[in-house]
Amino acid sequence: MNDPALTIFGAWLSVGLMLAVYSFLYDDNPFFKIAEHFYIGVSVGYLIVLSFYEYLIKKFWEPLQGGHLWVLIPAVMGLLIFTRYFTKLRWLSRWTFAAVMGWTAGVAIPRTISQFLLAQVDATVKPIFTVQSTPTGTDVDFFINNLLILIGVVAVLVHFFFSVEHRGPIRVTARVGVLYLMVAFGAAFGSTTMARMSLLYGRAYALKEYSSAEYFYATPILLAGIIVGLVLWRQIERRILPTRRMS
Amino acid sequence: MNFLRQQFPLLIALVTGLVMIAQYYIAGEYSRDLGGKAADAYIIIQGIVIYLGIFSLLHSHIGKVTRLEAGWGYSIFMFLGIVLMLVAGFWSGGRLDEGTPYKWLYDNTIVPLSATLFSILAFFIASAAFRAFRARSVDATLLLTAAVIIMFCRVPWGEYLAGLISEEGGPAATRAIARWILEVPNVAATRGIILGVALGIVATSMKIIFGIERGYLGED
Amino acid sequence: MPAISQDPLLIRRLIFLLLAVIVVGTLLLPLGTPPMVVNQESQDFYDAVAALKPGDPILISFDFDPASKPELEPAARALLRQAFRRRLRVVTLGLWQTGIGLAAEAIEAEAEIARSRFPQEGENAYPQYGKDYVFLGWQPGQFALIVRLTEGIQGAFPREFRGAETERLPIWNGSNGEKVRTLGDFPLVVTISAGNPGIDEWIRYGRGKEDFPIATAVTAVTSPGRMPFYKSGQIIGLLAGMRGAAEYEYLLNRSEDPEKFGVTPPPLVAALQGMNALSASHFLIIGLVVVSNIMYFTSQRRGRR
Amino acid sequence: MNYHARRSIALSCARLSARQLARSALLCALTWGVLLGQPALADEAKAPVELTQPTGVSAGDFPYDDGSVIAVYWDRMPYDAVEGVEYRIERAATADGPFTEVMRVPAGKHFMKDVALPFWAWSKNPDRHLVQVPTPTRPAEADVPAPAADPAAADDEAAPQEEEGKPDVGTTYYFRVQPVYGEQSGPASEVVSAAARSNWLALPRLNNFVCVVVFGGILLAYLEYAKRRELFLRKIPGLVAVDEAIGRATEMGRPVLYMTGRLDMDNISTIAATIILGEVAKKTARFEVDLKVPHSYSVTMAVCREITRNAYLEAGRPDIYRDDINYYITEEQFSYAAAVNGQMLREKPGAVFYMGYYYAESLLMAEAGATTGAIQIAGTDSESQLPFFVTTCDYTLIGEELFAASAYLSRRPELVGTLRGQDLGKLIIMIGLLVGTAIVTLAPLGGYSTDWLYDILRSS
Repeated sequence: MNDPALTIFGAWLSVGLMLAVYSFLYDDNPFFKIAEHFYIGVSVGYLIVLSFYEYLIKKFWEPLQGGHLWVLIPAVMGLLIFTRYFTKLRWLSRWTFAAVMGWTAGVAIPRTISQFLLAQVDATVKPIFTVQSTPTGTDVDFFINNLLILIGVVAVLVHFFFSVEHRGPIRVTARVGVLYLMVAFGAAFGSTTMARMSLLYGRAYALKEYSSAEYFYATPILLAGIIVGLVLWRQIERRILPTRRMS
Repeated sequence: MNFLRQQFPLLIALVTGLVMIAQYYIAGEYSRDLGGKAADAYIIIQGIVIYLGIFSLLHSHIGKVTRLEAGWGYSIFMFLGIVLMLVAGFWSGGRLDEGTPYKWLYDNTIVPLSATLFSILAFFIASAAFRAFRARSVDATLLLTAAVIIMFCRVPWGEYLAGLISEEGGPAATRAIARWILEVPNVAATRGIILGVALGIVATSMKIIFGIERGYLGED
Repeated sequence: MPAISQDPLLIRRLIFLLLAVIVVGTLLLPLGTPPMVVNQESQDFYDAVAALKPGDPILISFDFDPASKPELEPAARALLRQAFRRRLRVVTLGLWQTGIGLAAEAIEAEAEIARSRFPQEGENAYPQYGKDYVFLGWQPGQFALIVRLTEGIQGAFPREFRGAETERLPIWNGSNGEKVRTLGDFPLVVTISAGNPGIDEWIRYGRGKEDFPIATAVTAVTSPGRMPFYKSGQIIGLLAGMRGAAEYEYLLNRSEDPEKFGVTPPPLVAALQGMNALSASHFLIIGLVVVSNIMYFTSQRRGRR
Repeated sequence: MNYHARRSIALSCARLSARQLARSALLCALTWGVLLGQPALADEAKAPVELTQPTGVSAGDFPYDDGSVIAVYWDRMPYDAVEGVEYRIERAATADGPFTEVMRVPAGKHFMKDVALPFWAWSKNPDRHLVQVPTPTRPAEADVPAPAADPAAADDEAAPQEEEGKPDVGTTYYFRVQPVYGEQSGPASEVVSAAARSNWLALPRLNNFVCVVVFGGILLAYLEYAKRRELFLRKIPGLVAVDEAIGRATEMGRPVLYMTGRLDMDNISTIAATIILGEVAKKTARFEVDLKVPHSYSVTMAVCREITRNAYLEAGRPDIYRDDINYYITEEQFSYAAAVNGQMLREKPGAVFYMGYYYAESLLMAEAGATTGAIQIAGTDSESQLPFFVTTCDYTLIGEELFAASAYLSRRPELVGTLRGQDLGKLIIMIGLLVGTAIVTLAPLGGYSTDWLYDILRSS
């Protein structure tokens, strides 16, 4: 499989698929839909193979053969889910769902309280100022950011407090909470932009690599191909299927 | 019969939930064994759920093709993808080492497709930046201002330029604003959200254990 | 609004084209790598790994898929490079099925580079699979797998990715006779996290049961939301997106020392060389937002008159 | 739980001893060397210290674990103040030995107060040394055959993971402690013995348990209370904007577009979105505006048809209800967004609603909606999409406001009760934050310790 011909073929395949996806920027079109469906297909195929070897063999079949008969219990429970497809038996699947949801809920409660509640409250409870006596007198250190964080956390909680009408000081506090939220959303906004641009750079880099002579100019040739394809598709759509887009 | 359909599942949820809560507060080897076995059981069930998902996906696409629904032709490409991957995967014995057909197909289909699908969002952000991101209120103005500062100060050339403009402190002074946004208002607001979400998770989980929330059981 | 927005599709496609030209342009121009400033959270990430002693175990979880490859793979590579050059015992696994191929490739590639650092044969060769590093592979269950790991690692993966019995691998045994049995026995756990399951699940389901230090490399999208965990000490090091990875690469390249770490391999540049394109595209977005809002306000003012 | 504490102590011990040695050497060199100009005097710092036999030595199982640690205790000794002194802890299988060194810790460190356990579960004695010695695993490592290079070779031995590698609980081990100072070593203590055992109650997690009980009690009480009488909920401003948006669409004679999110009916955001759809549908029926609800899941579509039909019935306009108000597009993310975009460009809706959970497609749709000049209202708990909704929509319900809106509209006791229960939880947190901050700021002024407060808030 380290054949150079296969490497070049692989490059053409990836470039073709990438450009088919990018054709969505022009409009939704058959090339994009083919690529999208093909993607679902290969992902599912990949998952079947991976779970067969990693899960079915290693986690279930071999322990079973090694004498761990208890794995049959969850396996049977798992199979009960398939009773969803039979109207008369579908209630059996409820047992499995109940066990799964019960387990998830039971596991989540103490761990959420530990890490999302106690640890976060612990990190917010910090001194706002400290006083230290030095040889020359007393030194007061203000930790203004600790105070700002405390105000922010409380204000955001007040904003999401639904038991009292937002009037007077509560209204002001809730408003402060919204302003904090907006700054945080701004940070998220900027970071999301950064993430998307990184992905674009990654693809541009790959397309640049594949446009070299080493890969028989996959990118420029396939780019031209896709453009021609899109033009043809537009023509066909206009002439043969003039009503489709109106439906 | 009605008990097995209606109450018994709720009893299962109650018992599993309470046992798992109790397991957290009990130390020692037996608790560890129980926790490990229970998690293994969950993992085994989840593995089967994966096959259920695959099954229902195939089911719906087979239906599309046999009934010749709109866009059935695209479903063919989905099946093509599955078959290619299965052949390559089992041929390679599930080994993802360099040089196996499985890895070759993974590298040349899944990797480019999944990366490209998400990279097109970069273009939509650019277009929305020009056409839709408006400072239409005080809130949105604050949001956009923070976003612009973060975008400018989180890239190296932005930091460099900021260093040229600001006279004292150089890049450090300008970066300090971006750092402050991330470390103070952002931390406060997200912490508030996390605390709220935590209460929500705990409340939903309690309702599941005590049988108040039973939407997951589906209809009869 | 001015006439320019009369044809929404045209203006939209023009912007698409502009972005493509800018990104490809910065890629083709030989600009070199920009000056880097290292943020505290990236420095902490580097320091967290650097503080480990040779022979200490480290757990690395590959919780991403190819969709976030440009952001997270450079960080993963750099982390493996640092872990191997410090001669740690590297235990790896993945929670995202589609990322397993990337993970397997990265681990092998970096192990190979590590082998070229210290040309030793036989007993002393480093790293050896099963003794110095192992890839446990993938199991379904997502967060449940983390819960399982807190109760025992070897039972969670009866066999590692290549098929050997996990329990019998020598990698679990430390030099002082202590044995790695649960997550709590690791002096450092690192997750390369793109979403769910990822850093939040490692904190909640992992740290919620057993106390262990976590460092993480996350996508830029999720990075601001993880700051409260960094500030509270629940995360001891944080790499934010491609920028964070570039800072980390910079720190690693700078600290290469043939005396300490053997033959220096070619420097890591995957994220660093993207910084120009990232800067340029950000400037474009900022420009578009500013211009469009100026247009919006002038048109509104005109409307009011 | 305390594994990290244990580990960090073990780690710091190695690091500290090295650093301390270096520091003491440096200090000597500086003070003596510089002052007297005789660097050779560095040796004099190593003046012999009287290393007496450590007293009060005892050993016992370390609590709250699975038996992986045995604790060895002894008193603070006079030479704990001398830098460079170390304690050697030795272990043996019998009282007579042979003893082998298992740990070496610097003097002046590792007291009971240094263990990260809360005050209700641990006595923080500052004058008692404590070292946590890992229990050997069973069977002894030496007995295990070296792992075969060929994994298949070990196949026939069934289930090795059952017993192997677990701490050897129940077996008695013997310990003694000996002070050392460079080459000099003091007399070893008397021999003490202990066996590790697997403990039961994780007492340090009591604070967590109290939280579960308190919050569970509050929640259940409110759920019960909400069934009996109507509970107050404040107005949600976003819902006022709904009226305005539909009114605008009516004036302009344009349709209203409503999206229920990109997740199926089993998600709570989708459920909230369908409840709000009922309210919107009532208004569109009253105003006789076209309502359009594109779907990506057939189950959600079926549920929404039912909800819409009921809403039109309630509004007294069953005559204008049509099944095709709700229609199916596709499950595929981007194809769905493209189809909705096309519809927006063609029909130019007067109002667009985005309720429920969204992924990246939200940006495409919200952009198209903004450019067609529709009034847009969003409501989502999808954190990553909220910034885009805020900048492209006229009104956004943020996170919990979406659920609150659905509770406010539906008045279902289980929704209202949950919301009020969570509110009380938030109130407790807010008071805790304010009081806690006051305590940790003011208590040190009076010389009081605040460790107990951080113990109460300890997460594990």
